[in-house]
Parts: sequence; C-alpha cells; structure tokens
Amino acid sequence: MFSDYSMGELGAIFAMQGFAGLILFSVFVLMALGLAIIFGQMGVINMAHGEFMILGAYVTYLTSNFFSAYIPALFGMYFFVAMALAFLASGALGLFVEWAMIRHLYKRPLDTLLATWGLSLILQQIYRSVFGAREVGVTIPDWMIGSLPVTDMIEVPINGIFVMVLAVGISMAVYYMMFRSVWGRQVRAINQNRVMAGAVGINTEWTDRLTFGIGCGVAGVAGSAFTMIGSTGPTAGQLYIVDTFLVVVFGGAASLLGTIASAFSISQAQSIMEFFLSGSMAKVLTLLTVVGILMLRPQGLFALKLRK
Amino acid sequence: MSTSNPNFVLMVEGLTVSFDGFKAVNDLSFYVEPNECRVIIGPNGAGKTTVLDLICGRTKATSGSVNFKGQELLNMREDQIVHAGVGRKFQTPSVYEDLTVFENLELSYPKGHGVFGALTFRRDDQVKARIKEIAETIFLDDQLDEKAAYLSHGQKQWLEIGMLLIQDPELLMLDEPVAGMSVAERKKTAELLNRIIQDRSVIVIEHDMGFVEDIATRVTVLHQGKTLSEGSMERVQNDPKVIEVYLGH
Amino acid sequence: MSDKSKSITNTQVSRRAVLAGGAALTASLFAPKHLRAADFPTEAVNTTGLAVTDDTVTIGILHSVTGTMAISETGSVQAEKLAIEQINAQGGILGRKIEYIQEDGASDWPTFAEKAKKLLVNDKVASVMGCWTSASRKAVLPVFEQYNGFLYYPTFYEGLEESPNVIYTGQEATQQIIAGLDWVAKEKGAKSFYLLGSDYIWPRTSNKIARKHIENFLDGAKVVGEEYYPLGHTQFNSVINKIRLKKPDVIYAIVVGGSNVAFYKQLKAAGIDMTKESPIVLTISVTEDEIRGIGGENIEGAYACMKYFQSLENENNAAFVSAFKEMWGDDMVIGDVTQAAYLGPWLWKAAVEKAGSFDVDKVRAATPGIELTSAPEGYVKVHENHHLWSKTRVGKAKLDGQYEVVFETADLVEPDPFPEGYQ
Amino acid sequence: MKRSFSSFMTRQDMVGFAILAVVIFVLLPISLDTFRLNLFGKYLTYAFVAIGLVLCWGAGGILSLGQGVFFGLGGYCMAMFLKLEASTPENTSIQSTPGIPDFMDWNQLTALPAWWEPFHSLAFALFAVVAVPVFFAFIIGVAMFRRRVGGVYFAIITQAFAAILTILIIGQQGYTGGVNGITDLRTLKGWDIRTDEAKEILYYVNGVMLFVVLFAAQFIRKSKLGRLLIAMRDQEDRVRFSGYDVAAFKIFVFCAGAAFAGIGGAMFTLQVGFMSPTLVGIVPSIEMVIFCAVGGRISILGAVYGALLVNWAKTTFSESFPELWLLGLGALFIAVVMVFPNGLAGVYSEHVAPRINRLFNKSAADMAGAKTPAE
Repeated sequence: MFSDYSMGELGAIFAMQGFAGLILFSVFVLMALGLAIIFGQMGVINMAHGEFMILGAYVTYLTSNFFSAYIPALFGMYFFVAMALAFLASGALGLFVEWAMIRHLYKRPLDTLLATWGLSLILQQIYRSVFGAREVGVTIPDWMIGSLPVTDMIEVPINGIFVMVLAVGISMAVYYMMFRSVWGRQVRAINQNRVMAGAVGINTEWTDRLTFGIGCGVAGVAGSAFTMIGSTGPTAGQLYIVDTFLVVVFGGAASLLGTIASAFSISQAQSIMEFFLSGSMAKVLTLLTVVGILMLRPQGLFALKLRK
Repeated sequence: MSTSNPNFVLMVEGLTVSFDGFKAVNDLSFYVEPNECRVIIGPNGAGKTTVLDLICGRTKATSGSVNFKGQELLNMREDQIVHAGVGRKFQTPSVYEDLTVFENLELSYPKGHGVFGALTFRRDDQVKARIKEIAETIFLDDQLDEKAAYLSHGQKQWLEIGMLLIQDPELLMLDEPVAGMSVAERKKTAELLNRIIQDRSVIVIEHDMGFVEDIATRVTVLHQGKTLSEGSMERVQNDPKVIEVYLGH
Repeated sequence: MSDKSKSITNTQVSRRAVLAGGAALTASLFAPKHLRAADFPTEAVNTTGLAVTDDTVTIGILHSVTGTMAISETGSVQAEKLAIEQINAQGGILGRKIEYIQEDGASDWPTFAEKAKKLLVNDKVASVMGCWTSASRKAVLPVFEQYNGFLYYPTFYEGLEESPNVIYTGQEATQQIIAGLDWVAKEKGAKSFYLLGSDYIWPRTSNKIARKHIENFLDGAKVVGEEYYPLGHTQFNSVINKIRLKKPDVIYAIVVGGSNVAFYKQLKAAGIDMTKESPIVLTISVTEDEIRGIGGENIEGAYACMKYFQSLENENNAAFVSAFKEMWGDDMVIGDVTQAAYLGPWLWKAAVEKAGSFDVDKVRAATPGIELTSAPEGYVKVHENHHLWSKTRVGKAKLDGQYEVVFETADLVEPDPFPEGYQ
Repeated sequence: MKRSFSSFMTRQDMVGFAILAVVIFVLLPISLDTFRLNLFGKYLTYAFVAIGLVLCWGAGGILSLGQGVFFGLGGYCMAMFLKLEASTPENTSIQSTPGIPDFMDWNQLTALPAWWEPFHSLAFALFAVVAVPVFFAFIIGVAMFRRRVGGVYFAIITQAFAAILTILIIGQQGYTGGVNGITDLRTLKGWDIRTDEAKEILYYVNGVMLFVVLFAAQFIRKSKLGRLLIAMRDQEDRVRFSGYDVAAFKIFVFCAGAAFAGIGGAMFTLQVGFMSPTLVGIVPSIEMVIFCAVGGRISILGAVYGALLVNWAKTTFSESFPELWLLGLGALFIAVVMVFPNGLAGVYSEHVAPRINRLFNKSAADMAGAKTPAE
C-alpha cells in the first residue's frame, strides 16, 4: 500500500490522518458533553439529544440568514452570535422540557428514555413543518472555509481547527462550572445525596432544571458548530444518537474526564480503522469493540470503585 | 491456611478489602462457634456492614479467607453461598412490595431455585404448611394475603427475618434488625430473635446496647476496619480502648 | 387557484409555440381537443374494473411524505401533481379528469408494499406514480405483478430489473455512468479514478459498472480505490486523506442523503478546491435538490452526470420550470428525478390514448415506442424494456446551486438494464 | 388438575383470553376484507415482540431496545428458506449463475454461500427461526447479566446491537440482500403464499401461533419464575440472597423474549412477503417497546391490543394526515409514560374491570354455588 510513496509524503499523510482523528475526537466531545452532564449528573437518558443539537443548527441557519439580509457587513462574525443564540434556544427548550416532563420521571430512568424519544419525534415533525423536509444550507463565513497549509504537503482544515478550539473551550467551561462554581457544587452534592442536599438548603428542583438546561444548551452549541461539517435537516439529529450514547456510556457515566477519554479512544480507533479498512467495516468493528469492552467492563472506562 | 476446624462454623482470616486504596476492612480475623450469637459493634464507618457484604459475596474481597464449614466462600457466587447455608438480612427492610406476604415467603422456600425448577414449582401442601408455620413465628399469619407494600416498617423487618428462617440457614447474618422500630416492636423482635438463634449461629450488627446485652454470646468491636476488642459484653464494655473510641462518646 | 390556471395557460401557450416551431406532433399534445369521454364509453375503455367513471379516472401517488426519504421524494410528488393538473387543464385523458389518491410510504418499505396493495386492491387505481428508493420499489414489485398494476418509477437506479408492470422513467445505471466516464477521460484526460459511495445497492452496482468500464474500455485508465460508508455517515476526513495518498485524477462519488452534505463540506474544508479540477469530482448522486442542502459554495466546480438539469435551455424546459415555480413557489429547484417524475403522467396519458383503453394489459402493449417531444429534457422514447431512451449530460456545479451543462451526448442513449460485459 | 389450572389462569384471565380469541378469530375476519385482514395479521406479528417485552421489561425490568434484532433474525431465517425455494434454476435462468438468489447474482457470487445451504430445509429454517435469535440473546444475556449490566446501560448496548446488525446486513449485500432486503418470496413448499386464500390461512396460523406464545407467556408469568421476575425488579439483592442465580433468570427471560420475537419475525415474512433491514434497526426496535407500553407493560393481553391499536392508528392517521402522524406518535409516547404508565391494561383494570366485576359477580354468584369448590 505504501511502497509508491516517499517518506515525506507518508509523513504528511499520517500527520493529516492524526489530525483527522483529532477532529473526530472534538466532534465526539462536543456531541457527548451535554449528554454527559445530563446522564452523568442526573441519570436521565435524553433520547432527544440529537434534536436539541439540530435546534442549535437551525438557529445558526436563521442567524446567518438574518445577518446576510440586514447586516451583511458583519457576516463574518455571525457564527459567534449564532452559537450564543443556539445555547440560549436549546437551553430554554431544555428548561421547559425539564419542567413539563423530566421532573416527573426522575425515579423512572427507562421511562424518561421513552418519553424523550417521543419528544424527539415531535421535534422532528416541528422542524419539518417549519423548515421543510429538505436539508437547509447554512452559509459559512469565508474565513472558515478552506485550509491552512502548514507545510507544502500538510494542510489543515480551518473548520477542523475551529471545532477543536471549541471543544477545548467548552470542555473547560463545563469543567469550571462543575468544579468551581456554586452550581457545580450543588449538582455534585445532589448527585451524591439528594435528600441531604435538599436538607442543607440546596434548591434541588431548580438545580436539576438548570443542569438539564445547560446540558441541552451545550448540545445546541455543538449543533451550531456541526453546520460547518454536516447536514442540517429534520432527521439529522438521529445520525448522532448511537455514537453519542456509546461515548458517554463507554466513558463511565459519572465522569467528565471519562467522557473525554472515551471520546478520544473511540475516535482514534475509528479513524485508524477507517484508514486501513473500508468505511462500513470500520464502523462495525468500532461499535463491536466498544460494545465488547463494555461487556467486560460494564461500568465504563473511568467509573470509580465505590462502596456499595 | 484455611483448614477446617470442627469447633468453628465460620473462620474469617486476614480479610481485607480496599476501595481505591482506602482499606474499609483491614486484615480482619474472627471465628464463630456453632450456636453462637456474635454481635458486631463499632462507630459509623468502622466497616461492619462491609464485613457482612464480604462474607455473603456482595462485595469481593481484596485478600484473605472466609471459611464456612470447610468451604471457601470468597470464590463462590452469592446464590451458592446461600445454598451453602448462609442467610443475610439487610439494614433497610428489603421485601418484595408488589407481592403478598405469602408469595414473599414462598420465594424464599428452599426448593425450585433453578430456572426450570422455578418454572415447574408447585405450591403443594408441604409448602403451604411451612409458610403458615413461619408466618406464625413472625407474627404475620393474619396478613398472608396482603401485599408487602402495606406492612408497617417493623412488620417488613419481621417478614424479611421470616424469609431467612424459611431457608433454615446455619449461619444467619442480621444488619440492625431493630433499627427504626417502636419500643413494643423492639421487644417483640428481641423475643423473636432469642427464639430463632437457638439452633444456629448468628452474626448481628447492632447499635442498641440494651438489645446487644440481651442477645449476645460474644461481642466484636470494629474500628477502622480492624478488631479493636473481642469477648463477652462485660469484658468489652470495660476495655479502655473501646471506651475511648466508642462507648465513651 | 387563479395562479395555477394562469400557469397552465402559459404552458399551453408555450406548448403551442413548440408545435409552431415544427417539433414532431405527438398524440399527447395534439389529440386532447378531439377526445371526448362520450366517444370512449366506460365499459369499453375499462374492462377490468379499474376506478374509471364516465368523467374521471383515479390514479395513485405513492411516495414518502414522512421519514428520512421525505426530503428526496417531495420533488417527485410536486412534479406528478403538476403534470396531472396540466393534463386535466387540457381535458384529461380520453375525456376524463385525473383524480389521484396520495399515500404515504413513510420511508418504510413494508408500508410501501401495504399502501401499494391498498391502492391496487381497494382503490382500483388505473396506474401509480411512485417509489423513490430501490428498496421501496423492490417491496412493491411483487404486489404490482400479482395484481397487475402499472407503476411509473422516476429515480435513476442500478438497473438489473425489467418488470412488465413498471415503466422506469429515470435512467438505469449505464445510461448515467458510461457517457460521463467517456467524457471525463476524453476531455479531461483522466486516467485514475477513486470510487466512493454510500453502502447500499445503487452505489455498489453503479461503481461496479464504472469500474468495468474504466478498466476495460478506457485506455490506460485504472481504479485506485473503492470505498463505501454506512448511510448517514458524517465523518469523511479519513477517506479524504486516503484520496490524497492515492492522488486520483477523478473522485467518482455516489454518496447520498445527509452524508452528501458532510462529504462535500469536509472535502472543501480539507482544501480540495473543486474548481481547480485537481482532482476532478464527478458525481451521479447530486442533483440541484441536494445542492440546496450542501450549499453552492461547497460544491462549486464539481461535475454531475444526469439526463436533466434545471438550467437546460429549450422551450419545453422553460415552460416546465416556470409552471413548476408558479405552482410550488419561486424558491423551488428542480432536479433530475423531479423531471423524470413529471414524465410519468404524460407517458401514461400517451399510452392510454394510443391504446384507447385504461386496461393495464392494453396500456402495456401500447407503451413501447411512445414518444414525448414535450419532455423538459428534450425528447424521450420508451424502449421495449420499459426504460426510456434519453440523452446523458454532464453539468458543472455553479455557486448559485445550478449546473452549467458542459456536455451532452449527440444521440439518445439506449437503456440497457442488464448490460453485457458489465456484470 | 383443577387446582393447578386455576393457578395458571384465573377466571378473569380466561375471560380475557376468550375475548381476544373472539376478536382475532371471529370479529376481525368477518368485519375485514382480505387486504385489511392481512394488515392486521402484520400488526399481530409485532404483538409477539410486545409479549416478550412484557416478560423482560414489565415483569423483569430489563428494557431491551434491540428486540428488532431478534424479530429480524427470525424473519431473515424464514425469508432465506423462501428465497431459496423461489430461486429455482428455472425461475432464475436469466442470471449468470442460475439457481442462486437474484441479489447474490448481482453481487457476482457464483455459488450459494455455505451457511445458506441448510436453509434449503424447511425443518432447519423453522428451527433456526427460534434458535438463532435465542442463541444471540443467550450470548448477549450471558455477557451482560453475568456482569450485572442492567437498566439504562443494557438498553443502550442493545440499541447499539440493533445499529451494528443493520449496518452489517446493509454492507454485506451479497449475502443478505442489503438495504433492499430479501424480496419477492413466492411459495412455501409449493404453496403460493401470495394469493388471497393463502393470506387468510396465514392469518389464522399467525393467530394460533400468537395464542401458543400467549399461553407460554402466561405459564411463565404464573409460575414461581414469574413472581421471581417481579421480585427481582423490586429487590434484586434480596432475590440473590434468597439463593437464586439472578443472572440465569434474566438470561432465560431475555431468551424467551427473543424466541417470541423470532417467531413474530417469521410470521411477518410469511404474511408480508419480504424481510428488510428497516425492521431490524433502532427505530422499529423502539416502536416495538411503545406497542408494549401502550398496551400496558404488565399485561400480555394488553401488549397484543397495544400492537393492534398503535399500528392501526399509524395506518389510519398516515392515510389521512401523514404530517400529523409523527406528532401523534410522539405525543402517545409521552402520554403513555406520564399519564398512563400501565397503558390500556391499567386503564382497564382501574376503571373498566371494577364495574364489569360488579355486574359479573351478581350473575356469577349462582354459578359459583353450583361449581364444586376448587380450593
């Protein structure tokens, strides 16, 4: 396979392939972070996660249309506004859904799963009615298109760098919120002992709602970022759902670090296998490996061993 | 190491378990004789419940040995340990709330424990008679057809004890059997326990000293996963180490 | 409603213009003014109990309105409804207005089979315009054969089928592939090809034909890679690196659905500028419809091989495009399949009028040799094997989401669903 | 004898079974034409899966989001047999290799793969319809339940299996028919399954099979194993420390669910005439859960009504308001979870049954007097 190429060429390809793995890693991290917050801290399975992402994507689409129609001069900057709006829109929907639905189901995780699946169907149909069945094309600012030539042969896609920076930024923000902010302390306290947390004056109801909202908001930002690399359509959210859940479960549900480590290992495995095998088989093998490891180690990669 | 000794029903030797480096039980050894009622006491976090979890297989030990009548329990599955003759009651009453008292007891009846045994299990007269008998022992013969969910807290505790009795274990382990009971219930329970510990060995975890005095043959005091003191109630109560860490407070 | 009737008048005007221009007269265009229902008594034109009355005839429309395929099938439904409305405005078929019953296949193949059966058995429709994916067609095929229904199937597809109960108004694989490969080899001097597709039967069969053609018929050309990704796959950076490693002259891409959008966006982002044509991107799966989701800026410069592009310049097409936009809105785009779906009702009308009957057996017998000079793609003719003779064209994608036609075959290409030497 | 029967089925259960039998064998056939009857036959094949889910999920608390896998495996086993029968050398003479299924020929296979060979035998195919799903369920069950994977984790991992199998079937199209599935099935041992008459017969066969499965499920539920499942759902540790090997019971009930689903899949193939990967994937698997939930996750009869009702609604609504169907289905999911957690069966036993009982008991009092006391 490699005999026809010079070392330089091979080196460049492998460098770019490594970079492709990192982009995939960032995509996984963005997909999974919101879910990891919700699943890890609240034990809620949100099957509508993909639809919250797509809401962010549609918000981005609307923002780009608004900018190109009214303030074309600032078009290059619209993406940042769009991400903030995506966070707010998906987050607000998350708050509402928590209030209307999730809070009644905390003791029944499997039922949450079904109810949120129902929610995902409803959201899909709403998107279809509002935006049409077709995918919408989101115009990306010029500066985000194309690639940076690092050397003669190595080129790095700009949107890939953007996704990576965003993944790092959001991970840090989430980490900060979880471990440095008052909200984070409260969330962790509730996660450990709900009754006690309530007894010492933490408003558990509001903290739950906020947690769900923030998780959904992060999903919205991810969806916004994915307009650069994927499609925006009513059913596009479904494409992400299996991967996302496996990343979170594989990482060990309660651990943010685990989620990131799991995103890293799955993305690298998939990216390497995709390079050496045909696409479909790579996907099947990746999924089988993940499931196989989960069978050997059901608590995931990074679950703490706890006294029962 | 673990040679069987006919003088002891249970020999725990060098038992250790660590959770991420924290040794909840540390090189613990103790021995239980036939028909003995051993009470384990100790401050919160001393590792009392963990010891029971280790013996019945709920938690896997890091090292050590638990020998029950010549069998090494540490390599066995929970259900195999039960079949060997060890019964365990949990701290919070765990009964099947959706089933009736009768069904709760029936499921603990030591027959039909395999998949196909359970499919073909018949509720014959022998089973019914045995359940009736146990129900009388645990003061629940009038509630046989009631769902367990509707029992009082104390009654649930009794039901769980009944579920263990019907198995007729040689070693019975009880985790705080009188916790959360009213004074009257507590008295009745002590009476019940005194009756059922006659022909078997029992390990009890309990905080209530009056109650301990009532039933204990010997007492083991645990502190930070280790034995602090062991012996009769009187001896333990007068041990200065014990007074310092536990009774003195 | 007034809008619609106006649009129909317009098309009639332009159709007359076509006639005046000396195009061949066909039954479908000329005859309606002379056909009255009274001349065709119902008991004579309908001997098999179809849903034909003295002044109406009912047909079925069977596409996915919900589910993942709704995206693709909407255009076909719109085109079929437009054709029906235009035919009715001209007086219908044998003096009877066409009424339609629309059923939703819901992107689910058993549902397609179920609804097909309902249309044929309960509703007794005279013909059905429908299906999009091969899987849905395969699911309904036994139903149509069992109940002797008549299906007009609009999508370009892998071939390997020739049912007496189906008219294939799209291209079978060789019609779409061979001329395009010849063109890219001759005009662009392409020697090495990288074949890429979504993992299902159409891309795999098409790539098989492409590979045979490249290896056996193009001088010195070779295939340097062949890859398939699951439907819905969204990460293509690894394959893009493999492509870089192989340095092909042509990336031959048959990626579909949501994957399409991801593939072109990532290709563009990876610095492969399609306008520089190094490598050339040639696709048979991206119509104007798909470009709307991909974004013109992401695919500008790629070539597509189709039989129809919206930008095609002829009077038939000008009339069709304006009528379509009048009926469905100015922001509509029309892709290859949409045009093929538009042909269905017209081909059926021509066949019925030639047969003088709605009976499926008679319509089938009359179908081979039917010509449409009014087709937006120009001129088509039905082959004995129930596929259409049509031209193959290559278009170059522009920033505005339209294609610029850069090549078309001189003659109609004969449909060959079981191509010798390609299997 | 009498005693053991009454523990197997209460009078109320018997009435329920009888009503269902009347609905399936009398009411539906006389009120529907062959086309609609065949449609209801298709709906009933999902009921097989829903019954299995009642055992796994309703009774045992094990929610599998991968039941489509077993439904599909059963269906594919049946379809492979039928396809081989349809692919005689005479029927396939235009192929480059006559005598093998058409999709294999298109994919350049020149001989039947070895693992297809046994499916020439109907007996083997029928055996495989049950054995293959059970085999996979057993492997998954042992791997997961021995390691105490449960709840949400189990749900997500089974869902991943549905995704994996779908990708595999689609990717290996030379062996499986790919995304089109295995289509154009014609005869069963020379008997044309496409005629109206055959459809009606198959409907009744399906009905009988459904009752066989219902009785099996009833037997399991009313045995001690059934009570153990409920006990496990509430207090898994207590069951374990009463001396039961909890994993073995879970594996058993999961395998039983898989066997039911496999039979349902085979009946689906026979009645619909093809099998495709769209019935294996994530979406159908979750829909099967909702059939069960709508019927009431604790009632096997409810599961049958749930499957009938949801599918009937799906057909009816999508005929008249295709755009609204998804909204309706989504709302149904949410409503069932939030408002009627016990589904139709819950509504029946809480609101309808008490009233019927009051009426019934008056007239039944005399009859009971005439009967010899059973206990």
